[in-house]
Order: sequence, then C-alpha cells, then structure tokens
Amino acid sequence: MTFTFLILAVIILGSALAAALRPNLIHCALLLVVSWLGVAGFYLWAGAEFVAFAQVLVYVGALSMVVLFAVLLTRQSRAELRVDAPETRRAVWAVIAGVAVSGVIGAAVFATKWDPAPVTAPEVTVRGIGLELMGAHAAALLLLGVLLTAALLGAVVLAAPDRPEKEEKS
Amino acid sequence: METLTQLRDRIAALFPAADVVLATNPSPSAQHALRLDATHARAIATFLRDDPALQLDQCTNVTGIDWPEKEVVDVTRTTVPDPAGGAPRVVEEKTRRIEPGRLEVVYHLYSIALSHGPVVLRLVTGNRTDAVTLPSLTPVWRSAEFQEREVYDLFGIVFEGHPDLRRILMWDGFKDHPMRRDYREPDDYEWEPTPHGDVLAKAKQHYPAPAPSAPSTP
Amino acid sequence: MIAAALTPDSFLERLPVLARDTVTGLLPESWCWLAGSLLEIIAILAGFGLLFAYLTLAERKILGRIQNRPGPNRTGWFGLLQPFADGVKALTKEDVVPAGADRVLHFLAPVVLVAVSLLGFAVLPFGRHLVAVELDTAVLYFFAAGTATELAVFMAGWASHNKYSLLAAMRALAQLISYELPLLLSVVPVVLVAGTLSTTKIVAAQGGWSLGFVPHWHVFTPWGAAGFGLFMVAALAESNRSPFDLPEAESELIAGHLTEYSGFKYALFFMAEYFGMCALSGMAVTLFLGGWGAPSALLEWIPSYAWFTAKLLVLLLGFIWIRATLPRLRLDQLMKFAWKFLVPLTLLNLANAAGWSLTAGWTGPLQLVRWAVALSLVAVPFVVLGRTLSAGSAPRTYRFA
Amino acid sequence: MNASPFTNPSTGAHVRSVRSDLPGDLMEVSMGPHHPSTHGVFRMIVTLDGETIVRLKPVFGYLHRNHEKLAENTSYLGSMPYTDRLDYLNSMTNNWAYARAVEQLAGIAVPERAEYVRVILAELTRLLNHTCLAGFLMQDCGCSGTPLMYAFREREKILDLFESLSGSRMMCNYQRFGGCRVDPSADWLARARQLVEEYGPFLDEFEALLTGNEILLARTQGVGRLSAALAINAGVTGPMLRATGVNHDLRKVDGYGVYPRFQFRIPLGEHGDVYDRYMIRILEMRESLAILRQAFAGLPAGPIMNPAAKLRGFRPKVGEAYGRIEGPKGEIGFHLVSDGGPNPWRYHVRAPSFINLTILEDLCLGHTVADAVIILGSIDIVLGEVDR
Amino acid sequence: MSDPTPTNPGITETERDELRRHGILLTGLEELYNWGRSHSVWPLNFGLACCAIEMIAASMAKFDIARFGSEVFRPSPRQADLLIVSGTVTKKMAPQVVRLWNQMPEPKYCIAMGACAISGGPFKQGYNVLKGIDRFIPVDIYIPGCPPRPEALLHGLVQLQEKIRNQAIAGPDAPRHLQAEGDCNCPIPECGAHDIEPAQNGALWPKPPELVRPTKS
Amino acid sequence: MLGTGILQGLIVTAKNFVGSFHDPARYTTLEYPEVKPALPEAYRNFPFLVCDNATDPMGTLRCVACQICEKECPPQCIYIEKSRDKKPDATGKLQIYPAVFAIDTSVCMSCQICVEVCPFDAIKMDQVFEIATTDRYAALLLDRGQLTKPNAYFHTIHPTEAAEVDARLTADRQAAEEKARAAALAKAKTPAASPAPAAPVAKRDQTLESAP
Amino acid sequence: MSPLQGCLLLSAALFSVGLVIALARSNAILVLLGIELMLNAANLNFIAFWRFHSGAAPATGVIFVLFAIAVAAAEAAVGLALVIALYRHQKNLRLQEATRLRG
Repeated sequence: MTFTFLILAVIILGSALAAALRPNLIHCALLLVVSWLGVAGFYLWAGAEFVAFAQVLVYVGALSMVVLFAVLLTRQSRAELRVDAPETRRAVWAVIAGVAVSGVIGAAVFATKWDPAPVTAPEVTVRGIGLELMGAHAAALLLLGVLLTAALLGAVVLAAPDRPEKEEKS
Repeated sequence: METLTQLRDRIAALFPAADVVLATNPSPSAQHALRLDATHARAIATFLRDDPALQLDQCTNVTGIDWPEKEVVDVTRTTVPDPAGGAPRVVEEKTRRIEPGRLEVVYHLYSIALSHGPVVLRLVTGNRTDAVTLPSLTPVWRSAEFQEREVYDLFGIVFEGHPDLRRILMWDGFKDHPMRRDYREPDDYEWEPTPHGDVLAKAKQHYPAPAPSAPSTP
Repeated sequence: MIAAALTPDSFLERLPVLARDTVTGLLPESWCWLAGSLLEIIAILAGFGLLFAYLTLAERKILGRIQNRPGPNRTGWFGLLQPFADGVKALTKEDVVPAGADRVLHFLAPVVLVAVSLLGFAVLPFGRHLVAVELDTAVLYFFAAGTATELAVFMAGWASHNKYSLLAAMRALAQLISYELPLLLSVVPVVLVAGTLSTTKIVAAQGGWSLGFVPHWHVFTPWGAAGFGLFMVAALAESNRSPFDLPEAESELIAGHLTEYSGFKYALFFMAEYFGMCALSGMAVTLFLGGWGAPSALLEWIPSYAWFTAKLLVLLLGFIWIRATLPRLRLDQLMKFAWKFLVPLTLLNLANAAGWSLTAGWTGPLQLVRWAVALSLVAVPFVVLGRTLSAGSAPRTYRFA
Repeated sequence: MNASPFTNPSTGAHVRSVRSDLPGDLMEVSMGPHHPSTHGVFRMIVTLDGETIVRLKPVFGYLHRNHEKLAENTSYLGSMPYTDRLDYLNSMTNNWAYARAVEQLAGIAVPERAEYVRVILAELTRLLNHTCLAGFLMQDCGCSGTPLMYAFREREKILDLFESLSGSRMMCNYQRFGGCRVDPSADWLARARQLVEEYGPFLDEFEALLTGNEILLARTQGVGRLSAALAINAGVTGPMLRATGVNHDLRKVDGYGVYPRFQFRIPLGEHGDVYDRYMIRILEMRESLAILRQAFAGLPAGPIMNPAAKLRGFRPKVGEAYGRIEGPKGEIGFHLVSDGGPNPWRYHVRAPSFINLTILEDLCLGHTVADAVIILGSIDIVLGEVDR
Repeated sequence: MSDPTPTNPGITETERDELRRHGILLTGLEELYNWGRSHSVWPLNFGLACCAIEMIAASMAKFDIARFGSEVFRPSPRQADLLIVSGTVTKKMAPQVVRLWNQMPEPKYCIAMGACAISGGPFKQGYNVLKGIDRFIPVDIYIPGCPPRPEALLHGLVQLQEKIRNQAIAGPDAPRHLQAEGDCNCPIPECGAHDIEPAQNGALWPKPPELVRPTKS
Repeated sequence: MLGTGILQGLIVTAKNFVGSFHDPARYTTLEYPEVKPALPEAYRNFPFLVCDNATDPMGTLRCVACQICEKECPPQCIYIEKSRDKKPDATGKLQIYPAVFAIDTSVCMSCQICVEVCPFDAIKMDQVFEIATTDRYAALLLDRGQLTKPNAYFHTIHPTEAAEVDARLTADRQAAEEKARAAALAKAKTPAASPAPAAPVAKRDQTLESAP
Repeated sequence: MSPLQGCLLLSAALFSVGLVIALARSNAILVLLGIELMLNAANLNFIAFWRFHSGAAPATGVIFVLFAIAVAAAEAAVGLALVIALYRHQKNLRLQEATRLRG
C-alpha cells in the first residue's frame, strides 16, 4: 500500500466519479480518459509495462478518439452536449446497486485470507509475452483477430449511411 | 445581323400588343436601343435569346439610370412663308414642359454563338416614387441576377420575378438608394485641413462656438 | 542507464555522461538517482528548447532563402536573437480567453500538448551512452506517449467555442487517428527484424559496416527504405506539417484549432509542434538511420551524439523543404491516402520484412534473388497503388482556337 | 452589418451560432469579410453538412467605394485615376477600357503607335494578373508562400516597367482619350523586350514547381466544374468562360485596337474545373508573350496622342456608349451616358469578376470548404472591382 | 515621436542607440520588454483594398518584411500585434475592422496605410466610405500615399519599432493595456438606416483642431 | 508515376535555395533602410511647387494661383487662395501669386492630373516617400512653404522633364520678348497703336488647350 | 491491509462507479463508457492478482488483460457505431426512447 497507489486510486476513482456527475458530455469523456490513464499508471506501478502502454495506446489513443468522434457526430448543437441530469429515481437505484456491488465485493475481499504477496513482480519481458501469445494462447489470439475483424466490419456497416445510392440522387 | 429597325418590326409583328420603341443614340458610338414595355419585356427577352437568327445568349451589362424630373425647352422651328412675298421666315417657338422623372434599366446583349451585338434594351419605370416595378430578366439571363440586385440597391427599382432581391452592396438595414441623383449623403463631417467652401459651411454647423476664422488674406 | 559500451570511447564521447556523474558525485548517494534524472530532464529541455528556438529561425530563414529572400536578419547578429524577441513578446502578450470558451480545457490543451510531446524524448538514444530511460518496451512507450497529442488538439479546438476551431478539431481527430495506424505499422518491420522493442537494442542492431563504409542501417534494405519513407510521410501527418496541415489550414480555417489562442499559449502550441517533429524525426533516425551510428568506420571518432544530431537536422531540413514546396491535401484525399495507400503499403512492407528476415541466410546468387524480390515487393505495389490513387487526375493537353 | 445577435465578438471571423431553422447537422459558417482566402473583404455565408457545402451565399459591398457616384461628380479625365483603383492589379487594362468607352462616346481616333503601346501594356498586364492569380491560387491550395513569392518576383519586374513608364507601380493612370500619356522610350522598349524573353523560362519553372504536382492535380481536377451553357447564360467571361470550352475572346471577337494584326491562339478548356481555369491562364500567358513579341516588332513611329483630343474641358455630346475590352479577368466594360456636360451623367462599370461571381454557389455546392476556397481563388476576383 | 526614455548615466544616448540597434544592450526589464515586442511585430493577415497588394508585396522577396521579423502574417487576430489598415474602410466594413481591433490582444499597434485608411483618400466623398479609421481605433503610424510604396510601409514599420522602443512601461506614456483604468476595447459602430452609428468614437475623436485656414508662412 | 511531380517541385525549390546564395536573380531582396530603391525618373509621389530661385522661394514661385489644379484635382486635396495683390515673378513680371497653397497628402492619390493641367509648369511631382508619421494633421498637410522646392531640385529628380520644361520656358520667354520687342518697334512706329498684349500663357502642348 | 486487498477494493469501487454511470445516465455514449469502466475494473483485478498473488502462471494475467483490452476496443467500436446508427435513426441518444429495433 504505497503512496503512489493511493494517488493513482484517487485519480482513477475521482475522475470516474466526476464523470458520473458532470453534465457536459465532452467533459465526461475527457474525465474518463483521465481515469483510463490512471489505470495505465496503475499497471505501470504494478510492473506490467507492456500492458500499461497498450492500455494508453488503445484507450487514450484510439478509444477516446472514437468516443469523441461519436460525440461530435451525434451532436445537434452545443447546448445539447449538456445531457440531461440523471433522473432522480434511476440515479438512486443505480447508486444503490453500485454500493451493493462494492459492498459485496469488499466484504468478500476482507473475508478472504490472501497469501502474502511476492516481493518482486514476476519477470515478464516482451519476448516472453510474445512467446506466450504465440504458444499457449495461439488459438485465442487467432479468435481475437477474427473478432476484431468482424467488429471492424460490423462497425463500418452499422455506421455507414443508410443507402449510398439515395445520397447520389439528392 | 439585321438592323435594329428590322428587329423592331419583327418584334412588333410577333408581339402585336407590345410597345417597342427605337431609342436612337446620337453619339458617335451609334449604339441604338429598343425600349420595351414592362408587360412584354420578359417574353421579348426570351425571344431575343432563343431566336436562331439572333441568339443573344449573353446579357453582358445591366445598368440603372436615374432621370429626375427636369424642365425641357422644346424648340420647334416652323417656316412661315412671308406674306409679303419675301424669303420664308423661320419662326422659333419655344415650349417649356416638365419631363417627368423616371428610372431606366439598360441591358446590353451580345451573342457569343453568332458573335454580334450589342443589342441594347431599355426598360423605363412609371415614375421615381411608387411605380418603380419592372420585370426581372434574371429568369432569361442568369447574369442579370447580381446586377439587378445592384440596381435595386442603388436605384430602388423593384424587379418582379427576381429570385433573391436583396440589397447587395449596402447593408441590409440601409434605407436609401444612393445612386439616385437626389440622394443626399448623411452629414458625416470630417475635419479637413484644406477647407473648401462646403467644408467650411459644414464645419460651422458642427462646431459653432468659435466660428472658423474668415479666410485670411495677405 | 548507460548503454553497454561497444567500442572504446573517446573522452568526447563520454563527456555528457561524465558531466552528469561529476555533478551527481557531489551529492549524497541517495540523491544521485533523482539528481541524475533531473539533470537529464534539464538537459533535454534545454537542448530541445534551444533547438526549438533555432528551428523556428531556421525555418524562417530557409523558407526565405527558398523564396529568394534573406529572412529575419536584423534582430541581433544575423537575426540570431529573433526567437528570443518572439519569446519575450509572446510571454508579455495579453492572454485572451474567448467569452464562450471552456476555460479549463482552453488552458489545459497547450499544457497537455507540450507535456505529452516531451515524453517521447525519454526513450530516444541520443548517443552511445545517452538515453534517459532504458525501457524494454521503449517503442511502444514512444507511441503510447504520442497518442495524447490528439486529445490536446481536440481539446483546443473544442474549447475555443469557434466553428473554425471545431472543424479543425474534427479534422485533427480524423487525421491523427488515420495516420497513427500507418505510423505504427511502418515501425513493426523494424521491431520484427531487430527482434526487440528497445530503442537502444534497435540501434545496436544497426551497428557495423559492410566493406567499412556501407553501414547496416535499416534504410539500406528494400523494406527499410520503404518503411522509412512511409514512416516519414505518416510522421509529417502526425505532426500536422504541410502538406498535411489541415487542422490549422490557414487559407481555409483561419488557424484552425489555434484560432482563439494568443500569447504564450499559442507559443506553447508552436513549441509542441516542433517538439513533436523532433521526436518523430529522432525516432526515424533511431529506427531506420542507425541512430547515433557513424556512416563509416573511419568517421567513428566523431562523437555519437553529433551523428544523431546531424541526422536529426537533416530530417528536420526535409520537413522544412517539403513545407516550402507542397500544397495542402483535402480531408477526403488525406483519408484516402492513409487508408488506400499507406496502410496497404505498410502491411506489404511488413510481409516484405518478414521475408527478408527469413531469408537472412541466403548467400551468393540467392542473395541477388532476395534483393530482387524485396525490391519488387516495394516498387510494384507502390506503382500499382499509386496509379489507382491518382487515377483520373493527370496533366492535360489543351486545344487552341 | 446587423447580425449582432449572431456575431460572436470573440472570434476573428464572425461565426454565427447554429441557426435554429437549419435541419439536423447543418452548421452555418461565415467566411469573411476577414478571412485569409477571400482575396479581400468578401464574405461567404456557408452552410455546411460536415464539411460539405449545401448552401453558399456571397455577401458583397465591404469595399463599395462609390466609384460610380464619384465619377458622376468628376470630369471625364478625373475618373481615369479612379479606374486604376477598380481592379488594382490591372490598372492598364481598366484605363484602356475606360479610354475606349470615352473614345466611342466622343468619336476620338487613336494613333497607331498608341494602339500598339496599349496592346503591349495590356498584355504585360495580363501577364501580371495571371502570374499573381497563379500565385494566389497556390496559396489558397495551401502552399507556404513559395509560388506566390516567385509570382511576385516576376510581378516586380513588370511593375518596374510600369513605374518607369507611368510613374507609379500600380496606379498607372496612363491612358488618355485619344492616346497615351507618355511615349515609351527606346530604352524602355528594350527592357520590356528583355523581360518578355525572360518570362518564358520563368513560366517553365513555375510549371515545374506545381503544374504536375500530384497533390495539386488531385485538389483542382474535377473541382468546381462549370458547364458552357451555364457560363454563357450567367455572363461569365474571360479565362473562366474559355475554360469551359467556349471560344470567346474579345480580342478576336471585337478585334479592337490592333489585335487583328497579331497571330495568337486562344487556349480552350474542356472540363471547366479549377485546373482548367489555372491552365488556361498559364497558356494565355504564353500566347501573350507571342503577342508582345509581334507588337515590339511592329511598333510604328508616330505620335502617341491624337492632337485633336482635349484634356481639359472635355464635353462629349449627348449620347451614350458601352465600350469593352478583354481584360485579364474577362470582359471589362464601361457604360457612359453623357448629357453634354463636363461630367458623365451615368458612369457604370461592367466588372468581370463581379459577374463571374454569379455562379459561385453553383460551383461550390457539394464540395468542401477547402474546395470553396480554391474555387473562389480560381474565379480570380478583385474586390475593388466587385464592389466598386 | 515621444520623448526618449531616461538614459543610463554611464552611457550616452547615441552610444546606447547604436548598441540597441544591434540588439545588444538591454538595460533592464523595460528595455527587454520593448526590445522583444519591437522586433517581433506580427501583422494581421488583413487586407482591404489596393494597399493590401502593396502590403503583400512588402512581404515578398524584393522587400522582405521578414528581415524585421514581421513576416509572420497571422490569419487570426488573437496572435497578431499589428493591424495594418491597408485600404479603404467602408462603412459596411468599419464595424468588422473595429471588432478585429478589439479581438487583438494587447500590446497592439495600428498602422493606417494609404490615403484611404488615413482620411478616406480619393474616395472620401463617397457615401459608403469612412473618412479615416482613426475615428474608431487609435492609429500609431500614418503612411500617406496611394498606395504607398512597399518601402514606405517598411519605413512606417521602422518608425513603429522606434515608437515601441521609446514607450515606457509605467506612467502616462505606458501602453494602453498597462494603464489601470484603460479600457482597450473600442465601441463597435452599428450600421444604421442612413449611416453608421455612432459615426465616430468620442474618446478617440475629440473636437479636431480649430478650423483655421493655413496662412501665409 | 506518383511522386514525380512532387519531386520536380522539390527540385525547383532546392534550385532556388542554392541559387539564393550565388545568383542575383534568385536573391532579389533590397535591404531597404540601408539600400534606397533606385527610383525611376518618372516616379511620382506627391506634388510640389517649383520656384526658380532657391534663395527666394516665395518670390520666384511659378504658380500664379489660376486654381486649375484645384478644380481638376479628382479627390480635391488642393486648396488655393489667390493673393489680392501682384508680385513680380522670376522674370520680373507682375503676377498674382497663391496666398495660400495647401495640399493634404493624406488625401492625395498621386494621379498627376494637377501636373498635367498646369499651364505654367508650376506644380510637379516629388519623389519623397519616406513620410510615415505619427501625426495625421501637422505632418501630412503641406503648406506653401513646405511644398515649394527649387527648380534645381526638380532637375535632380526629373532631369529629362526639367530640361524640357526649362527649354520650353526659355523659348516661350524669348518668343514673348521678341514679340514685345516687335510690338515695341511697332509701337514706336505707330504710337497710336494699343499697348502690347500680356505675354501669352506658356503652353505645354496642344492637348492642353481647352475648348470653352 | 495488503496491497492485493487495496487493489481489489479499488477495482470494486471502479466497477461500482462504472455501474452507476451505465445505469443512471441515459445518454448511450455514457452508458457505453460506463461499461468500458467496468471492463477496466476487471482488468485491474487481473493485474492485481498477477502481481500480488503468488502461484499464478508468470504471464497469464498480463496476457488476459491484453485480450480484454482488445475485446474492449472491439466492443467500443461496435457500440459507438450503434450509437451513430441510433442517432441517425432517432436524432438523439436517449436510450429510453430507443424502444424499437426496426423503424
């Protein structure tokens, strides 16, 4: 339980909580980016360099862009970026659910007896990860590739304008 | 190309109800014009554009001209035979009349296809105040679009059938038509170090307290 | 922190390290690491700060020379103080925040941008012993650090509450996202062949010479040359330089996302652009041009950091030269260029590099075959894709009347 | 401008907020009157769908300097320096068009030498205008000044010629009714001849710099297509009209001055797009060089002014005249109405770039903002002439 | 030209000028401040009419305004220091010019280039022409000519640099934005039914000198 | 092939870059404040008044306050007031002179029409262009004293034109003298004849003759 | 409290926040982002167990996270495409109104 961990926890949770409360959609998105960065920082702290950088690349570099794009593409005016405040009833139920979940998990965490942690992080090199991926998890990697391709195609089909020939006419 | 007189006759035959007048131009340029009446102007213009012998496909220039009301002295000379049997005398009779004010639009037409021109069309409004509506020729020649807007802006001629008749050069809230001859600029006094007479008068009006010194003379 | 000494070092070679060690040696043991890091940060900041200052001047002067004029030459000797005059002015200029702007984001954007664009320098090996942070995953780190620039540009454009800025923000997002892919993909062959993500090891892999004067730089292989070209094109786009300067397209969008920035914040943007340019060029030097390696065994006595700087400057000169010559692309053409030209080429180049490393054992006539195949794998797709890309646009002949 | 509720005081280019009556994703952007690529104080209210233009309304009048009203209160001669300031790149051709209109109005003959000198100056002006246009167009395409610098490098040479002949770089005030103000010296002619010889290599260099550039080709070909029929109907003239393939050049059609004596060709485009407009101008410059060479060879001796022409107290008879010439931007004409007084009763300028703008919206629809910028650039407007 | 700033006792005015011209000597914060901004005057990329072409020409190879560090023509007023009013300001355009001026951050300067910008020039009798931009915004340098040669613009720029160098940071000579009560924004006129309203900025356009005809000298 | 056009362009810019170091045609900058532009003789900026004698500028003004330039000036930047008395001019003849002659250079558009219409060669175009100022009124309104420059100065800026003007003026003067002499002779012969008419106004050329 | 416990608690809290966002906000994009946050919380757990729990295979946790990140990216891409399609369909992003699949 180091000081660094505490700071990271505050960043991650703080920005996520702020995102939950801010009315402005762009602010929410940017705050969530901060949260993701915090998670990447956590990975770095934990010694998983490769994962941390992958997290930054994917979440900050790509996902946030797509999200912001979606925000801009689906905006009608600046005023509408201020999404409506959550309805009170739903909000209350949501908070209750959230507290319940974390309560349950927290109780479980405290109830379980954990082995003492190893002093140093397991040595994981890039080469090691590569070998693991291509060896033990080759099938999963392949499946993931297929999944990503399918997702890419699906996203293109979904987001493409309805009928291109209609556009030509107009 | 046929002469303007022939053209006038042909139009008169085709549009018997139309009132087409040949307006002669006394200057050496000899660019005579056809004065059309407002009701038939667009039909005649379309004819001029589409007639295979004319093909006046290009309306190059559109101008407004303001003719304020003015007094004209007509001199009619009559030769009166001398009752005494001498050489016949020329009697000059002067009549004064008021020429009513009017606004005029001039169109210069050329043919790119047949390389001839110009054929000048003139349209005249009834007066300068309330009867200022003329048919727009923009549906015939697109090039008239901005030019008619300009004439509307500066002269106040309203073009009926214009797709987008708004002020073009002056701002939207402007009320006057500055190219009319009787337009008076708003009093916009500028201190001039080299005062001409009218500037002096303006200056006196603007800064009455210490009257500008009289012209110093050596 | 100190790369393995490969060759006997001259005093000059070790000078920066010695200087650092001398300073840290004055401090107690426990402070050494902190002081050393701080010194490195200060050195990078000062070095690249100065480089930024003179790069702006060099850009103005070189543009001037290309345009038949001298450029700034009156502020100080030969205009050498011009960047400082600009700096003084920018610092003292009023800072205007538009009324409708998002004040926090408007302030954060330039700060984030500069911070992020500086991160990349940490893993660049400037010399044999000069790399701030030895990382096993340095290349990944470099590109991960670079991604947040897009966010900053977006923040600037969005927060300004100006339509031109917003359009610029959209353009920036689209452009940077599209060119991120070819940029990364053009690096993968190097990683593949060198078998490591560490920048120092990649440089080390390019050491040595054939015949004493043909260095084993990646750029001298078919896939390396292609990769270098593709990387530089993508780098041009990533650093928003002409002909890809769409987000701040002056003739279209006033100054794009910069429209509402004044004074020092504007200078920060400017700085970030140059830092980004330097970082990407430095990466290109590291990946393709042999890093700090000398081009010939005979020239090894010149310190390695001098070689790195020289290569970096040549690439930066290229940036300026291209800026002085080319018109700007349109957004749809930009995207088309990225997706239909660069990405396929980078993928093919990856295959090419894979083939190259698999056939590393070929010798004699097979070596010739290897070269021929690799070269044609570079040239043929380039020509074919280039044809399809520029289909329909060609110089025309005209008739006369 | 009364758009205060829409005008955002914080921005450089008056951005209006999204109008409520616009459907869905449309955004209204106002480009100008201060915008780097509007070639002066011109304004386009552009409605965008993404970056695609769905509506474009030009707004004029930010440089409406009341040229025509001033001319009604000035003598015929006094308007000559004002014509310099119409299309301030091409004062020589403006002068000529005005002089020609007055000469038609009053029936003044022009000596042969003056006609030759006018041709020389008009073709030099054409070179100047087209060179500048090419530079500005490239600037609009996003070049960082280099083509513009090269264009202005050559422009300065022509301006030096103009200055040593007429005394002013831009506002030459050189033509007079019935001739020219100063007779060019042999030394001047030699310098002009040398310039003409050096211009061809410059054009080659300029074309090497950009004409074959793939980016430029992609940017300009197929952008802003104009059909011949629309061009004629909309009164489009000059290189823009010829880029659509219509063979119409007043130098051939009207054959004014001594143009019928020269051998030259009219380059014609096919597609009527931005690239054609650019190339037609480049090719026209090469033809202008041919005309200039012939004019230098054929320049006769003799007076430069018609001795019968009056300078002061000039009062043409009642009547009117429309005189036109082929200016570098298209047909520049003056419509003069005389009531017999010392000042024209009505003085109207038929400004080519004003009328060429009629089809701006048609050209831009469906293209992007970046295209609108170069389409406007390829129309070649000068605001002094558009707004007068 | 305003009075030169108080000089250092150890160095004569001419020596100081000479050194300053080479950008070497800086005697304190004020000097540094003035040196910086006088050598980095970035004009707004803003042309109105004929003079704009000469302004562009001044930035081109033959005259090269870049030598003075001023070739950075910024398209956005936010980054510009100098507004060159180059050409006729019409009444329709006047509000936009004033608005641009207001959008520029301090310290900012204005050059009225050419007859039209100074006084309306040849077009001053026109109904839509503003008779001098100094009715609305404070003008630092007037460059007469129609249009002035590019060299004349460069000369004006040199004069402006000189003026900047002689400005005091504090006191009544201080630039507008450094004065406590100074409101740098100029009122923006509106286009009315017959004329722009107000037709001038009262703070800048006080009653002009008494209208005395120039007398025999 | 894709890229050839771009390469060609790059070669052109590279050529210019290298050329700017050795080829004067590729380095066209004049370092203005140090190197003054070589103004052509015809260059005109603002008008000035010619006087024949530098030591007595006001006494030898050629201007006779005929006010033609004031009327013809398109932007109306000239202001003239005639004197009520007459003073001898350079030739000693009594002439009206301008009591006030002011030109507002903040309005002048350098069109040279005043010079063209002046029948007395009294107003000419100056070549001074370094007149940027901080003061709109005091520095830009030129009065008679500031406007007057000697003929010698005219000779330095427009040598050809000045020589022409001088030749014409002397020829006119000689013609007038001869005429006067002839008239005097005639007068001596016929004392009843009317006195010789005033010396004709010097005419520049035919085109200047006005009809009405 | 051991580091592992801290990490797990952090993960639980992050998961809850994600859950709250996904449940309480009506904007489709925000809901998607909430889900992303929950995925991140899960990844946090993987790394925590990999780092602070002995006995796991040396790289499994890391590889699992890598897979999860990739899947999350795919999910987000499809999700945002859906959002855009939804917007095109009903001109806003309120999920409560998205009651029909065909329209």
